[in-house]
Amino acid sequence: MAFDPNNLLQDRITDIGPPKYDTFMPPIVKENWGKWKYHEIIQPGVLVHVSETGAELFSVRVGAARLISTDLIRDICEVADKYCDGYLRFTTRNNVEFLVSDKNKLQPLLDDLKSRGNWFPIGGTGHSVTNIVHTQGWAHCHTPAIDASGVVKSVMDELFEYFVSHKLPAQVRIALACCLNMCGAVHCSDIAILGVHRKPPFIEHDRVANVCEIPLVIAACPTAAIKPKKVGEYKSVEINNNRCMFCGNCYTMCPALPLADGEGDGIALWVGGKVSNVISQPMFSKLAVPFIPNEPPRWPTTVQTVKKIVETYAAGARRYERIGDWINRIGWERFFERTGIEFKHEHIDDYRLAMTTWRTTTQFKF
Amino acid sequence: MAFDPNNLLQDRITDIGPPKYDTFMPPIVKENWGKWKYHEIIQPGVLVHVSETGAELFSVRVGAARLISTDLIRDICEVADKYCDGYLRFTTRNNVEFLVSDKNKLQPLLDDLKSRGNWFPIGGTGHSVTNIVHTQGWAHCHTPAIDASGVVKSVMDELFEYFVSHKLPAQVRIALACCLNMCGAVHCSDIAILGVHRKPPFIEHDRVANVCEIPLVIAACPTAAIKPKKVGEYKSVEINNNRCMFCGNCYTMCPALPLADGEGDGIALWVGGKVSNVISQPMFSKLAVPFIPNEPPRWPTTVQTVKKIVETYAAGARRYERIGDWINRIGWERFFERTGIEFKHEHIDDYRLAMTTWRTTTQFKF
Amino acid sequence: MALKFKTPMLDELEKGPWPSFVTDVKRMAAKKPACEDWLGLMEMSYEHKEGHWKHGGIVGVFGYGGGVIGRYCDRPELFPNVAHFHTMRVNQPASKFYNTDILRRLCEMWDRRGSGLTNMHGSTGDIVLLGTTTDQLEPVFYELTHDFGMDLGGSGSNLRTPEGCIGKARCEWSCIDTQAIIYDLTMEYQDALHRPMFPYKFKFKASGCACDCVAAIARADCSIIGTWRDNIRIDQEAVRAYVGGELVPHAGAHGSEKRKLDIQTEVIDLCPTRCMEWDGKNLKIWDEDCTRCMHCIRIMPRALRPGLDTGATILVGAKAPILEGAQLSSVVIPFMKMEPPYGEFKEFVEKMWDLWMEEGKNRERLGELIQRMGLREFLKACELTPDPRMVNTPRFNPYIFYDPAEVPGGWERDLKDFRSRHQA
Amino acid sequence: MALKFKTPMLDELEKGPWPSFVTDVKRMAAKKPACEDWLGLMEMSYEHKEGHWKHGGIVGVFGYGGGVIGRYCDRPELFPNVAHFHTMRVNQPASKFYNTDILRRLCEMWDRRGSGLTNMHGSTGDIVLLGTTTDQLEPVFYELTHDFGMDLGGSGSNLRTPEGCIGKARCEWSCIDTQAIIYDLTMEYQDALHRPMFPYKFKFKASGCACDCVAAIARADCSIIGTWRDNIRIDQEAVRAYVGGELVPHAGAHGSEKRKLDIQTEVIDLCPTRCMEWDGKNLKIWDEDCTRCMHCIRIMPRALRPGLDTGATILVGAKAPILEGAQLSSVVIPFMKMEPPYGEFKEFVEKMWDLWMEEGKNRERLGELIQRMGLREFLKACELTPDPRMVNTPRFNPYIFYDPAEVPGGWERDLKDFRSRHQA
Ligand code: SRM
Ligand code: SRM
Ligand code: SRM
Ligand code: SRM
Ligand code: SF4
Ligand code: SF4
Ligand code: SF4
Ligand code: SF4
Ligand code: SF4
Ligand code: SF4
Ligand code: SF4
Ligand code: SF4
Repeated sequence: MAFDPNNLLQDRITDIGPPKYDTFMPPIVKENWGKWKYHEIIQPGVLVHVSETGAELFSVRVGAARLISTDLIRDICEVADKYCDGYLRFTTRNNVEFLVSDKNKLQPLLDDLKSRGNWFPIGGTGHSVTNIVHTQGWAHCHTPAIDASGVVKSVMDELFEYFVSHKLPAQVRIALACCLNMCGAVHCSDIAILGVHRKPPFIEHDRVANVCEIPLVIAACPTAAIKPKKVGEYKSVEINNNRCMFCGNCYTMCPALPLADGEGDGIALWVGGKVSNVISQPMFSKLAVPFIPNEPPRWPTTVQTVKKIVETYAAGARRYERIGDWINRIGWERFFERTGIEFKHEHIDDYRLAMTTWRTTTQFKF
Repeated sequence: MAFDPNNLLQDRITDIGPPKYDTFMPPIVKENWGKWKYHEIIQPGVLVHVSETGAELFSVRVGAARLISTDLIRDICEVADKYCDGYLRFTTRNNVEFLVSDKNKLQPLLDDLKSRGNWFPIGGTGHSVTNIVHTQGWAHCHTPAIDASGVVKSVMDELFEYFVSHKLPAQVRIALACCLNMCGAVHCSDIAILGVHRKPPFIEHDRVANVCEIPLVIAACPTAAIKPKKVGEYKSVEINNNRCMFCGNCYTMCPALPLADGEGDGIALWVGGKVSNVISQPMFSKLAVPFIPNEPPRWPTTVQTVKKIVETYAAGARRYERIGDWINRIGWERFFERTGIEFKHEHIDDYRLAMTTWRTTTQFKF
Repeated sequence: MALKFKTPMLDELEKGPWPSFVTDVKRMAAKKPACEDWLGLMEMSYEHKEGHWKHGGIVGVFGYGGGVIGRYCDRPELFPNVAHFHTMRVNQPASKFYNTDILRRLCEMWDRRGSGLTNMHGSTGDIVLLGTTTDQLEPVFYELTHDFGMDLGGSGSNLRTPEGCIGKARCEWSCIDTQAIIYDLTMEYQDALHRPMFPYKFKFKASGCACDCVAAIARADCSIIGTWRDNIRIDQEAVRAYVGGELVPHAGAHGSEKRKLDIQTEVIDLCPTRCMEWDGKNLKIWDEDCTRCMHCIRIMPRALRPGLDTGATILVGAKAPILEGAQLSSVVIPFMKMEPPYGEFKEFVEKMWDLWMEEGKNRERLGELIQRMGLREFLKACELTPDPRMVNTPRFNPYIFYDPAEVPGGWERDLKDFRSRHQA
Repeated sequence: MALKFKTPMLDELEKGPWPSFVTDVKRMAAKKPACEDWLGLMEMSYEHKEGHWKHGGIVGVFGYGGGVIGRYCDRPELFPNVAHFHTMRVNQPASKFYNTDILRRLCEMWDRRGSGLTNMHGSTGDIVLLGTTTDQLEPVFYELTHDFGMDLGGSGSNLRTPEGCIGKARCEWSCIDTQAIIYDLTMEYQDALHRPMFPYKFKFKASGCACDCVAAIARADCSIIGTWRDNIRIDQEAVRAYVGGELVPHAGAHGSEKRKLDIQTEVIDLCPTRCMEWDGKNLKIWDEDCTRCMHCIRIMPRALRPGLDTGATILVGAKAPILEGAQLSSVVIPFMKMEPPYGEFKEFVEKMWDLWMEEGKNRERLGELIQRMGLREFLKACELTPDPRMVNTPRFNPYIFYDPAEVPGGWERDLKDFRSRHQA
């Protein structure tokens, strides 16, 4: 039966979950499931996986903006139909992978992709800068301090040569989150671009009690900066600005406490995090640059600083060293020296675990 | 003028401080001050320091109980007069060092010391177990959970061969503190013996207000377990036993809250701390055994467990590895396996920095 | 094809080698008024350096407590076509395999009922359909369930859409079947995914090995990471082939030229536990010391393979910074076999949720609850035995909450008796 | 020579190769009734497994707020000779050099006026005279100051008795003159040492090099640790002599047999920064990467020596666990020249104390104050510039307290203006 807006329960289907995982898998994947023996990256962006059965699956990885239109998806489909029997996938970092089971179609696919301007850059494998995991920014969210897509585009344009090559000492994972909620999970990235506010929320006293649950707002503040307060007629709150660190959690709970501010907001850069357990253990990203103003449309200072970090790393690290491993070897004093980034008060932690970050040894480099 | 108890101010001298440091230094030290070129440990307990001037100073280190009588000090003086022109010093770990500037007197000194029974064991240098830094225990303090001197004597008797030799992979520093105040600064020792209480304080409601400042008592509790309470006529406090971790800080502030208890009290053992910045950085000691009952007079379980740790370490560590370095290399899972110590809930931190101690990686050994 | 708004700033983002979302959306704007207004709104955000979306409104489909993010523009008078611009999160097929048929049909539907804009994919893993109006929510849901066999993903204080790495589907290292696990959990816990029952959000992610290609350890309340507990499989001949320069080291990840692998400096010396030895002919691994970090395997994928006694390490508690600071997940089950129907794992999950639902405060993530109550309480509630593999180090602070049950007489004491021994 | 009390348990502690405090005190007990009673009291403690001293009483000498620990027995009826048993802390000469004359005279005095028992020395460094009665406190103080040129050490919320390692007096590695520094500070701050003016105790300790033989980094609120900022001095010939087996490695600390030093595995590979190279003939140190850990120097003391541009690293905040957990000291001044009269250092100390006296709560150690206020506030108050050498790692949590002075318009905002751009 067709959808009837006046009878939602009619013929309603719920809780069916997603299609089973193998619904859209190409036959070669189903046949060689669990039998893959080894792989090789033939060239940046092109992988071959070889099965115990002898089967070979070629995957061609192309960068994508992630914020993509249905037209672009249709373009992708057109390519996949031509060379991949209609099969493709998306990676955990929002790249597209064309899955080629017929070796003869590999080169034509690559040629086709290259012929399409900047829509389908091939790369992102091995020791590269792959796609930037990112979030909504001004495109859709209500709490961002920065845009997401525009910053990502600007940075990737500048780092493009590192996307299409394997020139770096190890993989470099960049992530962006437009506010401290960190939907991009930037807290464990080689380089993290984070939107930050720097002005405490204002309080719209005449709205607070109407649109918010005051006790939840108070509980939301990590530093207990918020107290209930009566302002004239209104039940409202007051904020101790000295205790505010601009996390925006109160705004999440209460629309009457906006923090966004064109002058106040901008970017903090973080470095040296990682997720994998390979050689070294997962690590958090650490503060590199406390603040760079929002510079739309192309955020030149952010872009150049990220580039400087990547290139200083590329010049100084040993093969297999992730950015965090490199810094751990050379020391933070050298990181700041070599990148020319100034070390400031903001770099010194002053939250709950701060004391675990202080230097409790005489071991350091002059 | 002589002391007059009725006129304290007569002829009073104050704030003169200690004798100047060089007052009791032997001439060889004054002459070669800052000119020492190198040293060598000739045999366990015997050092020679050689100066740029060619001068040689021999130091013979002997163990001491630290709790020593004036008679014993006089014995020490007798020896020093005979062989050292009357000069000696104490080390930062409470050993005695006889300072010999005439090489010919070295062997006679050693022979003399050896002839005196167990009074003057020679050792404590290099890769040894040197004297145990310790505190008062039942000898003098009001908050101990254990005795100090008796435990130290028992442990050193058992580890004696490691005091008089250089058999260990590196130096092993053992410290003892009789309560969580840790006057022995055991928190950074290769092995730490710590007196612990396990019963919450009782509250002598009829005394609290008389002998204590209630607000200070409440502020003293790290876990905020203490609240003011009126008990009958008395202003007093109540303690939430579930929040008490037996630190004794409230007792420090208030004699009406005693915690000492023959059955409750005992020893926790900690391992892997260090102070020096050599190779690895200073480290805190970590919990090895949460609790061993008080077993006076010779604390056999404590003694045997310490010995087991030392000998497992001696068997497994590489040269220059302090206990903490050894454990960091082999992993805590192996430490518990090899020493046979059981891993229990108590080992898992649950205080303020607890989350920094959890295993946030898949890297571990089965 | 002149658009309604000038976008001089956005136009700058059409330059450069990386794909341009601006060019893409402009192309759509010709046929989709929502896209046209969205571009205008974005341009205004670029001018103001401030976003122009209102604080989220609560919208959704009937009977579900999540899956839709309500969104309204704060200048509807200027941009009426994005006045409502709600997101629908559609649960992706595990590991995001598609065929062109399903994608084309989804596009057709979204052109018809939504903005034509998407995120492929959201950070959690969903297909994110970006921007539609309230009246379209039910029809989209109806089409998804009826015509696509698809369903909404999670949002709010729900189970969130689980996701895994590509796993055995295309990876030779996977020690667990990530797709099957993710699908099974998603299906088993549909109710939790669609109806808020938790104190806050809850995420599962599964990676087939310690490389953790879905970043499970950093962003899942429960991280399932494949591993093995027997020995690394070694093909000694292939090792020699790497050393001899016949095979490309690291599968070409740092260049596909053939070169002799310097096995000592590139493998042995980088092994975090130094548990390997190379005598010029044979590679020896002291597996009892191996922490399965994957380094040697990734450098010589044709010579080394994970063991055969495979399963998963279960870790819990990862989350972003809000409220109590970011956390990585911590090991709570060092090893567990992961075979359908995953009964042992689900028993664990349910004990964990029971604890969290009972003790968790509003908006307290599992990791924060564990921080607050202590790992000890968590282990007790989940009936897990403490193990040194759960900690990087035992405690160094001496504030131990001894269990009164283990103390003779518990917390009881006799003051009179005490004072008979000790005068006050 | 039968003693008043049977001590069967203590007697067990007369056995064994380590010096026995029981044997020692028994010997004294024959002539000192306090020692006799003390043994009886100890035996009773061993029986009860509980100490028998009352909570400390406040006693002292006139005009001083410290230096004496009041102590009363909780069974004076049984042990009248230790009914009062106060400790006097006597400030040791720096590095604890003595001659027999001063020691003998001290012993004579203490036999006459006290128990005859001592600690040589207390954990902080004092000569601890263990056990006397209230009426003896002033006479002892009088004799100390008049006849011995000695003074009391610290206790209570005072500066505590400073102490250092043996330093240049007998150690070839000392980069600072620990005795002179300790003596100078002790004399300069006599008032702080004797009269409570602080929120809590405060300790200085000075070690001549990174070996830190006085454990300054673990137990001093202000730790002064010698270092250098030029190059390690190398005698290449002596290096070769170690490698050739002519000199005993590690100065004999692990055995005095001559053996060839395996310089690669024992030195180069253990250097924490791997900043050394040995080509079979010469040792090269990349000093710019050296963290001055002392390892290479201690293994080859006849070949390597610290540099000549010496000074100290200043660290602050170490303490035992009470209240907020144990802390090690943290670097706040990476390098400072330490030459008399130490003006720059004392300026720093006084700024630090001003802050602490102003902001510190009752019983809050400096380290805890810094924990509470943040290192940033401490640096500001002491007019120190932030430096990466002060941290092991920059912050990883994003909760940054941005300074309004650096934000255009500070914290001010115009709500009306905002709402003109954004509808609510
Ligand atoms: C396709 C993808 C999985 C998926 O389900 O989509 C994937 C696929 C592979 N990863 Fe990955 N990884 C993928 C995301 C990740 C992530 C997650 C992330 O970045 O958010 C990580 C953790 C990142 C981190 O540590 O911060 C990740 C850390 C690794 C590593 C560890 C590298 C390291 O130095 O730490 C390896 C091993 C290696 O490459 O040497 C690895 C290896 C591989 C291999 C070689 C596995 C195999 O045998 O097939 C695959 C090809 C690698 C390549 O691109 O060079 N994969 N890999 C993901 C591609 C993302 C992309 O489009 O760029
Ligand atoms: C005499 C004394 C200084 C004093 O002012 O009294 C001293 C003297 C020396 N120390 Fe020390 N250290 C002394 C306490 C310490 C302490 C403090 C403590 O234990 O409380 C430490 C830090 C302990 C720690 O890290 O936990 C200490 C860590 C070192 C080290 C670092 C060893 C390491 O592996 O970490 C060295 C270098 C070495 O021995 O290789 C060292 C080296 C030395 C040298 C070789 C220095 C020299 O060139 O003269 C001296 C003889 C060492 C020996 O005994 O083998 N000294 N040394 C202290 C003797 C204590 C005792 O009676 O046993
Ligand atoms: C759409 C998405 C970002 C994206 O562009 O991909 C997203 C968007 C939002 N997230 Fe998120 N989060 C998204 C993945 C994440 C992730 C990553 C992940 O799941 O792997 C994280 C970090 C991991 C974690 O869960 O901790 C994440 C951590 C948060 C937080 C902080 C939670 C915390 O405990 O610290 C918030 C704040 C909150 O819940 O109030 C949050 C809140 C939000 C809200 C709902 C804004 C809010 O304050 O209510 C955002 C709605 C944006 C919009 O208008 O569309 N979002 N959010 C991601 C979901 C898409 C999907 O379903 O696939
Ligand atoms: C005598 C001595 C132990 C010994 O046997 O050597 C000692 C004995 C006492 N200490 Fe201590 N402390 C002694 C060195 C230390 C040290 C070590 C050091 O100074 O290097 C520490 C650790 C370092 C530090 O300062 O943190 C130390 C940390 C404490 C603490 C915990 C302070 C903290 O902030 O955590 C307390 C508790 C208090 O202050 O209330 C304490 C309190 C005490 C009191 C006064 C008991 C009390 O609760 O009031 C003890 C008196 C015992 C008695 O009756 O004789 N004592 N105390 C040491 C002083 C002798 C001397 O002057 O040379
Ligand atoms: S990171 Fe913040 S601003 Fe960006 S999408 Fe997530 S919640 Fe919104
Ligand atoms: S922005 Fe964060 S810190 Fe500031 S008041 Fe709001 S919740 Fe508190
Ligand atoms: S450690 Fe505790 S019991 Fe021992 S001397 Fe210090 S304060 Fe007293
Ligand atoms: S012993 Fe410690 S934790 Fe227990 S009530 Fe007293 S101060 Fe609090
Ligand atoms: S996590 Fe492991 S199994 Fe999964 S895709 Fe990455 S390398 Fe393969
Ligand atoms: S997997 Fe890692 S730990 Fe195990 S042998 Fe290989 S490199 Fe070493
Ligand atoms: S700290 Fe350094 S200078 Fe002082 S005695 Fe020890 S080794 Fe010598
Ligand atoms: S002092 Fe330490 S860091 Fe410096 S060269 Fe020697 S071993 Fe290396």
